[in-house]
Amino acid sequence: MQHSLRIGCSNVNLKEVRTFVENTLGAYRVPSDETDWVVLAIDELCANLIAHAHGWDPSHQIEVCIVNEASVISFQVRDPAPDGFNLLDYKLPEVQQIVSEKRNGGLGLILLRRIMDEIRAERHNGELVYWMRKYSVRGSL
Amino acid sequence: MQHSLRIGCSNVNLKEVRTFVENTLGAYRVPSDETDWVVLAIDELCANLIAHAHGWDPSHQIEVCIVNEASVISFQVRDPAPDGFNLLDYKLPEVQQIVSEKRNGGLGLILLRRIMDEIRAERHNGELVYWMRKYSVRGSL
Amino acid sequence: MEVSISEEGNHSIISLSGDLDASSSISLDNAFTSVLSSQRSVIFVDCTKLDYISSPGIGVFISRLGDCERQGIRLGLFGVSDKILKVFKILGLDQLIIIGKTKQEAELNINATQPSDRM
Amino acid sequence: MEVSISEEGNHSIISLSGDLDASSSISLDNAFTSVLSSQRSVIFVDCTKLDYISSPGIGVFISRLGDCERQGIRLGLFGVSDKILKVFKILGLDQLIIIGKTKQEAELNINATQPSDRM
Ligand SMILES: Nc1ncnc2c1ncn2[C@@H]1O[C@H](COP(=O)(O)OP(=O)(O)O)[C@@H](O)[C@H]1O
Ligand SMILES: Nc1ncnc2c1ncn2[C@@H]1O[C@H](COP(=O)(O)OP(=O)(O)O)[C@@H](O)[C@H]1O
Repeated sequence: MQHSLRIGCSNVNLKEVRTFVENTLGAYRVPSDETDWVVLAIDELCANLIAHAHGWDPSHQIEVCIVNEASVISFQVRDPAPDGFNLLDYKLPEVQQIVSEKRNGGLGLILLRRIMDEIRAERHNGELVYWMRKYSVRGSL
Repeated sequence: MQHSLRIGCSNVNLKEVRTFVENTLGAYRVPSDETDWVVLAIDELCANLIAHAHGWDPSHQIEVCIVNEASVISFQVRDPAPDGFNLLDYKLPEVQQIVSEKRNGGLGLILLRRIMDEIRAERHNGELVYWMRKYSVRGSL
Repeated sequence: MEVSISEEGNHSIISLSGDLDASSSISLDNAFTSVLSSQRSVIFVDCTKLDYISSPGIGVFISRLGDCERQGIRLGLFGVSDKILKVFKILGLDQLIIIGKTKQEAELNINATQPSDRM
Repeated sequence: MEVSISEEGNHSIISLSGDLDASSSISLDNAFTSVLSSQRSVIFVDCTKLDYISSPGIGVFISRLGDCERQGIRLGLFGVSDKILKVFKILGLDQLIIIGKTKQEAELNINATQPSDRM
């Protein structure tokens, strides 16, 4: 989903830009303190282009677009009865070490860390939750 | 939206885990090469817990959850008639420098960079597109 | 944005209402020209009704702080919302200008600080 | 996963079909025990029908490569899909074991490489 607004290059139109960004993010229920930052950043960029790239010429136009791109997917593996071990404290061996020892085993956690961008381990009421995210994994909306 | 699967701690159930992850991500139209990596990572983590935390005891259970959390929102400011200047090449001044000179101006691009996590500038058929993302800005699904 | 000026005893007050952005920062700058010429020893800026600030507004405060310092005039803001304060903060400028929740607090802060502290 | 073994002239072939994971890697390991005992000079692993590999399968290849080297037997994989090759690659192991698209290519690669190269 894409939302866009075109304005002429005049500072009086900055208010409309801010309202557009605020309303669009509001519709996606983005929290207002996050919205405030984005409103400011977009305002700064537009003000910059209006002044320095277009010399406040209102016959020139620029366009602001907000794209609701994709969904973020995260993964959990939950262990209701964990042992005391925390995978994230485990010091990974070197692949070359495993190869030179011709060892069968020890590559699993190396793969896990190479694949996932974020891995967290959290305990809730005795349950151990491994929470993971890989940034490139996105759903279509 | 959350999808979850419980399995007993036996290696024969790993196939079910992989199918679950593959089908769930398929439903979100995640490309298959991305899905392959996630399938592998989750398989490795489950195999690890099954063996090392639960000694292959099929009466113990673990749970795999996939959460479609939020939507990713990106921002563009499009300038159909740009000047030659590229904001991203511009060397930002220090705030302290501006303050000590009591200069009126020069903070706009500093703010932009401090607020946004990613900023790219791309030219398409003469149009200049500033593309931005702030990771904490997410829509509810 | 609306700007109004009031003068009272040893101080001037610039009251702002609405959005201080690239289109309105000139009004704030003009208000400073006016109150600086009246030569009172303190300038307060009442931000109670200020909804928004971007870099041109902050730029006016920075440059006018220079004028105030040269003329030995103290500058204080009050009624600054958290939303506006965090813009100063992200730039590391929340210590630059004396800020109080209320006019009384800004006044106390001004009196507690020597002009020379604020170079 | 299904595993079958065929012996032919100077070489043995282990053919894999399905998913090589923690539950099935033992079958591959057993197949190696069997073909190593037949003492032919080359072991091929036909991966044409292999759909999936995870670390226990790779672990078997690593440890069995050690046995092959000790006995002067050459090991080559063929029919490896891109999906499976990229798992070797992410571990930096795509150069570890001789891999060819076809059996002929694996054979050529094996002949081009001296056993001592692969320490
Ligand atoms: N949940 C766990 N509890 C206890 N030990 C663990 C656990 N997970 C991993 N380990 C230790 O970490 C090692 C590395 O795990 P991994 O990389 O998956 O390789 P592998 O299972 O093939 O040995 C294991 O061999 C084991 O000693
Ligand atoms: N699109 C542009 N074209 C030409 N020069 C630019 C452009 N954008 C920014 N600049 C230069 O970068 C400087 C910094 O911009 P900015 O941080 O927004 O501060 P300000 O506009 O207050 O000076 C400007 O003063 C200008 O010299």
